[in-house]
Amino acid sequence: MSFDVTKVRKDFPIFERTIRDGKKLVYLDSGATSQKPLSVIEAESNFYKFTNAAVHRGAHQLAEEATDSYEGARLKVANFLGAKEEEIVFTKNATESLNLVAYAMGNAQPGSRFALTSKDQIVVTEMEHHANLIPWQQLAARTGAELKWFEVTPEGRLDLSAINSIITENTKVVALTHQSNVLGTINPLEAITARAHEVGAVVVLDACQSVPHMPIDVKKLNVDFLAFSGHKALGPTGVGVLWSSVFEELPPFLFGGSMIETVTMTSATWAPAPRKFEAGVPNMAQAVGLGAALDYLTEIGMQSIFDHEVELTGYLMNGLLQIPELSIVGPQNTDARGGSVSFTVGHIHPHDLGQYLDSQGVAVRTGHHCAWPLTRKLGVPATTRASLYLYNDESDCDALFAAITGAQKYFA
Amino acid sequence: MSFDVTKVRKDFPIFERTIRDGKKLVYLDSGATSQKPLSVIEAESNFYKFTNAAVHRGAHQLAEEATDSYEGARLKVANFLGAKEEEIVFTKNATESLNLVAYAMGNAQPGSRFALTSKDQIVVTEMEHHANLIPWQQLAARTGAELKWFEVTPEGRLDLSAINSIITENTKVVALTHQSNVLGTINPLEAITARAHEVGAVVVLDACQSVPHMPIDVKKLNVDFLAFSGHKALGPTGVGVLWSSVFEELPPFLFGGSMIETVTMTSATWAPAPRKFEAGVPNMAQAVGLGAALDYLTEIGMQSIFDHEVELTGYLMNGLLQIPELSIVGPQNTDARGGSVSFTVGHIHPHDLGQYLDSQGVAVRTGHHCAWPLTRKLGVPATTRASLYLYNDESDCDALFAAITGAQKYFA
Amino acid sequence: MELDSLYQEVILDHYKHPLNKGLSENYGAQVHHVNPSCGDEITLNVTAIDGKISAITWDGVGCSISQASVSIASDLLVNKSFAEADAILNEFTELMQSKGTKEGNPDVLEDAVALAGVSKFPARIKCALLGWMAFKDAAVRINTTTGGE
Amino acid sequence: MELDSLYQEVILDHYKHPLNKGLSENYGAQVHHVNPSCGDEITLNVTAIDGKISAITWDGVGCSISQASVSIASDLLVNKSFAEADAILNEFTELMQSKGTKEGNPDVLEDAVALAGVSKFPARIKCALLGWMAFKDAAVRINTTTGGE
Ligand SMILES: Cc1ncc(COP(=O)(O)O)c(C=O)c1O
Ligand SMILES: Cc1ncc(COP(=O)(O)O)c(C=O)c1O
Repeated sequence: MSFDVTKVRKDFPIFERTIRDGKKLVYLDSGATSQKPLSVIEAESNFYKFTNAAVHRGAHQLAEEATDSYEGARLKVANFLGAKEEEIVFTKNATESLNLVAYAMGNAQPGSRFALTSKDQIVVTEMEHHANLIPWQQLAARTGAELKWFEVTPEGRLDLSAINSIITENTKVVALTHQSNVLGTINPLEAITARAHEVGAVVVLDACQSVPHMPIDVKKLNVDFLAFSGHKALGPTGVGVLWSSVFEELPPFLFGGSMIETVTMTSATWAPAPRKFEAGVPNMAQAVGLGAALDYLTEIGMQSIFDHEVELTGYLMNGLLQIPELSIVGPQNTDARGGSVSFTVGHIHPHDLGQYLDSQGVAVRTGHHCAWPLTRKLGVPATTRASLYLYNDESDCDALFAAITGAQKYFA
Repeated sequence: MSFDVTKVRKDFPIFERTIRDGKKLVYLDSGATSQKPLSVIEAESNFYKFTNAAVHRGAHQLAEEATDSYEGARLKVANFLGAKEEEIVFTKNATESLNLVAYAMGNAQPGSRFALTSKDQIVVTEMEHHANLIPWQQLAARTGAELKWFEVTPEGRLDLSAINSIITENTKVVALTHQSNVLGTINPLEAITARAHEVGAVVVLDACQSVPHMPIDVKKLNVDFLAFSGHKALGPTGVGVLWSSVFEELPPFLFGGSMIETVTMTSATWAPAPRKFEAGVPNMAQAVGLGAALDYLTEIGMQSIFDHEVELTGYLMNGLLQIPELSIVGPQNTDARGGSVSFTVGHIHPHDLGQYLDSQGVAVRTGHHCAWPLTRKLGVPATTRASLYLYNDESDCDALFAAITGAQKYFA
Repeated sequence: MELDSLYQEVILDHYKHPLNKGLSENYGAQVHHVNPSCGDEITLNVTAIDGKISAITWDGVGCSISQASVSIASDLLVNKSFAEADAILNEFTELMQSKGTKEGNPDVLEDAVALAGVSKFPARIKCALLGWMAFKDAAVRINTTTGGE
Repeated sequence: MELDSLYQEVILDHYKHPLNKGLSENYGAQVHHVNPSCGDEITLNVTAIDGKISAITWDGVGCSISQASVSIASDLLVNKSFAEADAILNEFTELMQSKGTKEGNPDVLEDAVALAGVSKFPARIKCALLGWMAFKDAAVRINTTTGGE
């Protein structure tokens, strides 16, 4: 571990507060949303205090400065991902990013590589978050295309054994998560992207749980779209990202100001990407805040963050497995898995467990984690999830262990 | 005028800065986006500093507090509009709100009151912002429905003389702006909403330029949908509102977490509104900031703000009309018009005029103001627009007058 | 500890030894409700004779609060008229929305007053209401079909 | 005043007395370009003989920067080969993106160096480039059809 977690925590104002009668905040819910360092909070405030104006729209100094800040944030995102500026579109969250792709494909003209008919197929996986499942269900329903999926093995890995019959010549799009928000599993992409591209399908990667936690170079991933949310990556709420190398060919999604080239009463033509996909006055302050978040992460180093989390995940799983009746759902070691660890504890319902943990200052998430089909497949009604980030350390894990043991006594 | 503009300006940090070599900031571009009082900036920062967590998703104290803040903001918006909480949906901006309605109608099952076929008609007006025009063009193109519109008279008013042949038994939706962002015209709604409802059409009101500037009671407006943007109403960027009294009947738009009731691999059912329309982790901090903005506006009083703006608009128009070669586009008096005043100055191109004004610290907007069909109809390639808000006073208008006169000399 | 106001003895008892769990073979109406935020599910059978509720049985998975609450409801509402049940349900709903300011009337709510503490934990109110809302739904169905006879 | 670096005398001259304004009847390629953010429009005719640009005429509405810039371009690029024109265009584009750090080479750019100040006003760069991008587009069309002959 090459950075000092205690020092890192000092950058996050929220850790100065306490929970339920003065208990230390043990925040193990970064998989849902991350906390924010002061530099991010201030980047957003300073935008409003010093340079607030509508970007791209005014010929005055404030508008110039606002445009510089906003486009500067785009450049930061591009650099963070190893991408070009025009490949970065700001959305409101990853959910919008993924819906954008599905709706825009629905808007494609017949014959376009994106257009779907009842002969085509869409491929997802059983471990998708609802945000990367339902948009495709709906696109399938609207176009008559068939929805197919990769199953999840009992170990919490994708079963790729039938890859050639799941991804076929009729597959137009393969949408999958980079890292499961329930299991922590990091999916092997090579086989899937190779097969998808072999049959001419585009690959949409839900990188919500990977971009904030590991070094990413989009050029190496071999995918066509990548989505993530700012708020899970130390950034503000209200901003997401969609990266793509094929934006030029994709029709727009939201229609309105700033995304047009010309407009008459009956028709319109579109500006080039990324503008084509950013209708209306954008989430300027939030994009700027996200830029500051990526600066913060880069300063610490994504590889260090990943290493820290892998080490801490090992510690977490080890400690958890020593608790009687506790079983971890998903990969049982740290190979190709990130810092989201879901588990069940005997007959204690996750909701009750979460409530007890909360009374001890430990914040986790319980339920189906917006991946209901996966929870069902795993044969559990719900799980409890602890998810780690750069500001967590062993003392957080120890607090969790103690609290679980306490819950077992309480509900005995 | 029942409030003190000088005092109001002190609440807005941006007015402490200067423009181009120390000139006072004369901000006359609130029609594009408004400046933010400190209370709004702090509401957003404080959310991150003290209660940041994913709403509706965790059983821990932070998640409870975050949910309280976010739902508290929804209540504030509801109260501000005279609406119920479940009638308020948070979006990213008004553009998304309007696209939401158009796409959700496109998702309606055949036979639903929202479903469109090639026999149906959509009615807009010639003075719509692109955000309330292109989504309807696209819906028309997708469904085969016909797009019709009310024309604009040379005085900048809607020509309602042919109302019964424009809104017919085949009209499914009438979408129009409450107040034009170019002309300042406040449209008379009664005749249109009465006729629309007589034929069973829904009315979608673009209230971007009215909600921030006048008292609004949705119950009295007799419309079915109302959209506005937070950033034009002293609120943060990245948050918009869609109000509707018919949300229960409308299918969802964006699909993902938190908007569902149940999900399997192949199908999903929806939560009740407003959740049905808020997929993913929402723009929590921005909604909270918008709540603070509406508190600020309410504290001053929307009627006082409206009165102030009408009075100042009179002063502005009066002064402008004394400048040789200047002509105002749109209503020439303050009857049923708000504080957006667009004009041309002889042969000086608006872009050049705006640049000169900027050199004097005066921020205006130039161009087609995202209402290109209207600009074309008015027979001008572009206009210059000064738009007022509660923090403007006569000295801002005087600075504008002086700068225009300066520009005339400069480009003579 | 504030947690104890949530997990009263009575609640944990009902959770461990639920009443009327196991679905009856016959019923006037059967409903299935879920709590979308946590995935809890419940199936509830209601039978009525001459406008009086004669039996409530249920099955499902869920947390202690949702299970105890439906157990309590299934015991409390039986042998009541639909109007009486409705009044009890309203009083219970009010208690749940009281944010810890009400204690609940034990004459009306009996064991359900033990759920008063739930009102201080907003995320749990839906758990406590799950079974009651299922009952409400079933009652509507019985009274709008002939299923009640 | 910084504004003077934007509105140089040469620019205002071209604006008031534009060169080659008024479309020729015949042309090798005609293109129509718009600046979506302000609505400025330009139509540009390019004619070439034996790989050399023989005439550029144009018409349009726009601000002083866009009008002056196309006037300058129409004068500067005529009688050049497409390769020469391309080199000039690249040099001009670089100047526009220089954020005020370059002055421009008057031997290559002639009157166009007067537009150097535009590079300090990001919102105006598109205005200055409008005519040049239209020319670029027209050149591509001429060279991919037989329109150039
Ligand atoms: C009348 C009108 N409608 C719609 C919009 C779009 O709002 P936004 O860009 O915030 O989505 C605007 C502002 O740009 C407007 O003035
Ligand atoms: C894997 C995954 N995909 C998608 C999402 C949706 O992200 P958001 O809610 O920010 O749109 C999440 C987080 O909730 C996630 O963990």
